[in-house]
Amino acid sequence: MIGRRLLDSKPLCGALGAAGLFCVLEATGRTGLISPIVFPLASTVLGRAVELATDADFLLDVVSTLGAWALGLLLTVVIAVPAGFVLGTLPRAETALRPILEFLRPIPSLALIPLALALFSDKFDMKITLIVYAATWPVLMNTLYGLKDVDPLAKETLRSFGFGPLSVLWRVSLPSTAPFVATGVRLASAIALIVAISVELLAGGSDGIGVFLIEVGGSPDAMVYIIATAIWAGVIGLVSDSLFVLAERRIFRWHTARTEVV
Amino acid sequence: GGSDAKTDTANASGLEKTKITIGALPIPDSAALYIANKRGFFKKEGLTVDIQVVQGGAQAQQGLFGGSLDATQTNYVSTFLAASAGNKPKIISDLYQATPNSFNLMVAKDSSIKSPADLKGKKIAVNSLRNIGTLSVTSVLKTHGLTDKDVEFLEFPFPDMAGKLEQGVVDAAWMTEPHLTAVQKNIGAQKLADTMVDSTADFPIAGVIVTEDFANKNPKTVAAFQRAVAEAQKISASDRKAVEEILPTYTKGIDAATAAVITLGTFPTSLDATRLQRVADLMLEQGMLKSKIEAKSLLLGNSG
Amino acid sequence: MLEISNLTHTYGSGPSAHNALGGIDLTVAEGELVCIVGPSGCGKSTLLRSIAGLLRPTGGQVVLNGSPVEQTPDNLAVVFQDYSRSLFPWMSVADNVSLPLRRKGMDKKQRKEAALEALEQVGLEGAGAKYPWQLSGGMQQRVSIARALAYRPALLLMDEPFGSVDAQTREELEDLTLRVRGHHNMTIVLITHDIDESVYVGDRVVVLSKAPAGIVGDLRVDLPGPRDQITTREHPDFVHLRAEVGRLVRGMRSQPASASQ
Amino acid sequence: MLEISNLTHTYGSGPSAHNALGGIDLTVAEGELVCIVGPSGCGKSTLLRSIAGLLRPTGGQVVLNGSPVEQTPDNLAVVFQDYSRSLFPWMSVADNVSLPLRRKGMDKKQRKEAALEALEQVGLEGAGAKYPWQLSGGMQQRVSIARALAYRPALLLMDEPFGSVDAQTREELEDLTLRVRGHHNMTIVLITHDIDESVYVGDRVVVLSKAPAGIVGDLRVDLPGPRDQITTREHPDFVHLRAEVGRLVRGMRSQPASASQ
Amino acid sequence: MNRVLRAAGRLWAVPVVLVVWELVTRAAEDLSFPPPTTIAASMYEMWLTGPAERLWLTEAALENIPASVGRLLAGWLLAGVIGIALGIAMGRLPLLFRFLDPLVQFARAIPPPMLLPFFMALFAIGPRMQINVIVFGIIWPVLINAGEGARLVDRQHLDTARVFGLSRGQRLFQIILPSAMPKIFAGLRVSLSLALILMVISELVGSTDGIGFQLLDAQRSYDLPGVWGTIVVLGVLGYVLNSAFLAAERRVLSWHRAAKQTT
Ligand SMILES: Nc1ncnc2c1ncn2[C@@H]1O[C@H](COP(=O)(O)OP(=O)(O)OP(=O)(O)O)[C@@H](O)[C@H]1O
Ligand SMILES: Nc1ncnc2c1ncn2[C@@H]1O[C@H](COP(=O)(O)OP(=O)(O)OP(=O)(O)O)[C@@H](O)[C@H]1O
Ligand SMILES: O=[N+]([O-])[O-]
Ligand SMILES: [Mg+2]
Ligand SMILES: [Mg+2]
Repeated sequence: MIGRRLLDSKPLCGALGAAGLFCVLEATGRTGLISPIVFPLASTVLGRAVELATDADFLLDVVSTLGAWALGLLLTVVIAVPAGFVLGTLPRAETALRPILEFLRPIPSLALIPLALALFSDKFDMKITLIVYAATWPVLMNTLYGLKDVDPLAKETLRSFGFGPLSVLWRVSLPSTAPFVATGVRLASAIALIVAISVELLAGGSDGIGVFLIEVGGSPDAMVYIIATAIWAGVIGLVSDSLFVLAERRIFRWHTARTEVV
Repeated sequence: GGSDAKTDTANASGLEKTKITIGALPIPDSAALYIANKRGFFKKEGLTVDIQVVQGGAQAQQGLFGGSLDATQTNYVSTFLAASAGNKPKIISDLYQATPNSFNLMVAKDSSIKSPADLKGKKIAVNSLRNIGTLSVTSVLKTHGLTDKDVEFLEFPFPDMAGKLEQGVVDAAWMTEPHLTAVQKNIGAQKLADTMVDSTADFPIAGVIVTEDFANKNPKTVAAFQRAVAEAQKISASDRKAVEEILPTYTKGIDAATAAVITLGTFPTSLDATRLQRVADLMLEQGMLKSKIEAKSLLLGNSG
Repeated sequence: MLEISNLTHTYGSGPSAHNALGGIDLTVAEGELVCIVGPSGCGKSTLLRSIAGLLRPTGGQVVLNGSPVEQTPDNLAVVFQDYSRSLFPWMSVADNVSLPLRRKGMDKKQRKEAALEALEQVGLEGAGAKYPWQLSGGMQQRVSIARALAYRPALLLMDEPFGSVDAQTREELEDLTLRVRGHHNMTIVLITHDIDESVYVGDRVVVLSKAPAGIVGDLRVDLPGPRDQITTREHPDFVHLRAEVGRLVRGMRSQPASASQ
Repeated sequence: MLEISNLTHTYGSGPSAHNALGGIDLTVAEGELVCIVGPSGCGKSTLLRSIAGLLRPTGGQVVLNGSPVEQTPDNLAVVFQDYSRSLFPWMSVADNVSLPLRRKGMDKKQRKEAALEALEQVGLEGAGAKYPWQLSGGMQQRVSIARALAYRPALLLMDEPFGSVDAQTREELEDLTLRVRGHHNMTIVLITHDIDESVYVGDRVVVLSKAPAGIVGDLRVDLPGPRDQITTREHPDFVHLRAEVGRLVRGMRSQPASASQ
Repeated sequence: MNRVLRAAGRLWAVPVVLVVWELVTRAAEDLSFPPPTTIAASMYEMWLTGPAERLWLTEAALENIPASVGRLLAGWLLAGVIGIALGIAMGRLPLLFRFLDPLVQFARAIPPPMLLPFFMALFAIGPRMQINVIVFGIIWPVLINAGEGARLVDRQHLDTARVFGLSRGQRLFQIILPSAMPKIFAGLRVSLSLALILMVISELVGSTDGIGFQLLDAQRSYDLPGVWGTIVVLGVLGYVLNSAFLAAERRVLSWHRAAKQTT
């Protein structure tokens, strides 16, 4: 009975899952299934991760990366959501721009770094640009698919009261697409973090998690550092996602109340 | 960024630009830059130098030609490649030069490969394709009657190479310090060959470059920078302790104990066209360059 | 006010095409309340959607106040048959009702008052703060009626508006419709399956035939005095008319093309 | 067959909680057809969902064939009030109807035949290949009735199943329901707003009061012979019962707790 | 004929962009930004100067492009299958969700390049490692979208399914999957273009063939038209894949498009 109650707690379940994974990884290292030279022991990595938490340089780097991440994500939403609405509601704009978008979309942001390095004199601007570039796609796609999912009768209702296309967009399409958009933003948030770190790593700079990775990259045990850093990246992702979900629950109660698993 | 702040020309020393952003790799090669910064040699010349960490020479060069860096540390192979692609780099300071056993080809503990001649058909890890690693390994292969077509080069970061050797993913790895020391200690790897011998003996490795445009517009700034680096190079060249001290401050990976035992290259105190020409010539010989490049044309000044 | 001439509509194309409207001619005068009855699936909703400009008919035209309906005309309200999908789940009931009032240039307070008043009229006092999905089917239907009435349109289209409520509420809503119509001189087109209802609320009852829908009957309802649930329904004219409509609806079902007025 | 004892249900909690069912006691015998009438929003759908095991009531219990309903019981079919949302838009009409028949161990051909037969029974021959959103409201409702009837459940729950069809189709569907019930000995609980209908099809009519719903009347309908749309409705007992139910529904609206049988 | 004209009409923006690009880059004379014609020449050189009997494809084209595309498709299909299965399971099983969701949110925030060592440790190098990197990098949009889609099925649909006693399998395949399909497709589409990115990333370390390898090689040789050319190939590849995807989606989601259409 108490066991059941405990299993209702998400943090606890998550912790159990993480502990299980840790044990499996540690065991593969200890039993020699994977040599610790090839991939470090889980305990070594965890120890290093804890050390990093007290490393002032590292913390400054984290703050710097998070700053770029937040700004990039904000800009992404500001750009991608309206763009999605324009493309989703103006078929002409969509057909005209589709070839270019579909061509740009798969170009890896990381492959663009060399070109971006040549284009931007400021590393921060470049980082933000690449984040926005990469994070835009999931938000845009989810917005477009969300728009297709709007109940036509809801739109007709508003139209029948004489509201114009813009009002229909604002009062029906937007709210009913919002849960799709939110999922897109959640996807984009992780991608933004990944791009921020990768750009720092590939383009260098004076601070950021990626620059920290360069600094430790010369070390023979760089892999321990890298994986410990990856753990922090994961933790940041986990925390930010939880916050997103919390916000979604509040904002989209109308949506979940009608649908969610009981 | 580097292109901001066209600072007043009316400052004391008459420098065109007093603030410089320079790219540097967290490896022993750049020790002098950090020493110059720490000991105030730049400041003495009226310069404020912002050292940006970069991951590799190629990216640093893109930053340089793109304008986000005023100057950067880079290896010479990359520099000549960039020049042959039509870029206009100017080498303004020499930083690092190979010594015996500073860049070795390593094999696993119980490897059956006993001589470079055994490498036929094998896989060799280098940190960057088409660069010093492939150049120097190819020259070693040549002396043993093989060519670069006889082996397969794979690109891996230095820290990963130990694992690749252990896993058997590669048969040999071209490594430098501090990884050489670590790989011997951790997995008992064996030295197969020193790659800095014969045509690559005392091979020039790395220096500082700016764009031609920058050099033309800022001659006094460049001269001031050269003086400060030369002063730091002198210290590095003569005082190993100074290098050992500075290393842990900018590379998270090399602690004091490691710094004390690793094999370091030398820190040349002058910029010499004849020495650098060896790099270009070897590249031409191995087909990395399509046509001859005069190293002299890339040099700026002869102070060092 | 409303002139429909030779209106046809075909859904889809090719072999699976369905001809829903087969040339409808109908004129509705200002202030009139016309009831439309007809068998299930004959094309009543299709006709209504054409009038509302939500569907571009494949032939003929709808003229409202002299100008052809291309887009949704101004000053129109619709109570949809599928009422639950026409309420916005992300808004409270009161917000759902007051939303269209923005077009009337009312300020926030006025809108809120008008919404609450309309909700009260349909028997939903106190439900304003709830969300549509917290209401029963009949309550949702009444919200959508309240929304349309609060809007006070010049032309009101209602597609089976009273289908999901109990008998007494239904009578109250019928009377409410008549009252509001009288106060604000609305023109109303109301689709219903209840023949009694069509005669009770209508000034005219239009009977549609099976698909493709055509008009098989157009009866003027001339009942004396203001309508009253008890006396009107007992009136001999009422009984007669209701039988007449019933005969038309049934009659034309058995021998499709032959029945006519 | 079905025993409901002291069933209560409250939606939500805190100040906005809504007490929908206020202690319902009801027993339905096997093969019986019980009609439930009551004002809009009183809790009829809530009661139905509790019987179907779709809602966990906050108090009391529902016992079906001796075992308490925890999950959805076997061999049950429901015609939902919100029929349009209970059809799957990604399936053809025939697939919608035949989908549940897999459980009956029918093979593909049998399922298809059964589906087409049921569709024909509700007057939808030829609509099998269409998609639900290509049908009119009344047609969709009939699809959902066809689905339930084709399934031949032991217990059939219908929530205002005939609300969206014309009068004649409605009568046909009423008779169809009676016929199927007779052939397959189904137990049926049918919610309706039409008092005549409740008396015409029901063996019993249960009248619910306004929220929280309680039973204010439970009338046995003892009409002679097989039901017939003309003769039954003319029978004096029918007229009497219908008035009685009407009085209960209305009566208890004005003085809630006092009315009782 | 008409269709050709219509297609041409739809593509009008492409030549406009190309011409502007050509003019701007010719004027700027920046080595980093070669004009499209130079890029095209370099692409021709790289891929289309082979012998006629091989359709003029060069060895590089025959070696790198099929290898890359094969791994990309394998990774995408695998990620699709696993992502949909796991996502739906997590969407429908609260207990599983509670256990796995934190790990999922954790894992998807880790930059895939940082996990290369991990995959190399597990699979050494080669196609298996590369496919695994692709799967790890692109599974998240499918998984998250499938999970949301499965979690948020219209309750009326599920109630109906439950009432008619549909088996678990039927509920899954007939109700939950179709309901979640629009979201799943949104996820699959994002994943498809991410797959291209991950394909490149997985070919940057320890690889000997592939488009990513060719990109690296061009970078290492300071061959900027080559770098651009490879990027253009990535774009073209992405465009082709996306068009094929949309065609498939149109078939699968036809009900959805029609049901959600207004006049
Ligand atoms: N999800 C919900 N949350 C909160 N309240 C609800 C919810 N569903 C229903 N209710 C409330 O419960 C009451 C009974 O609802 P129910 O749907 O059972 O009524 P009903 O008798 O079926 O009415 P109708 O004849 O209009 O369909 C209503 O007052 C409604 O507001
Ligand atoms: N989107 C559509 N695609 C194809 N056919 C359609 C579509 N909508 C309606 N139809 C067909 O058009 C006919 C008329 O539909 P309509 O909804 O107008 O009927 P109705 O008279 O309102 O019926 P009900 O009383 O059942 O609501 C029906 O036979 C229906 O199958
Ligand atoms: O994002 N949601 O669909 O809740
Ligand atoms: Mg209709
Ligand atoms: Mg109900």
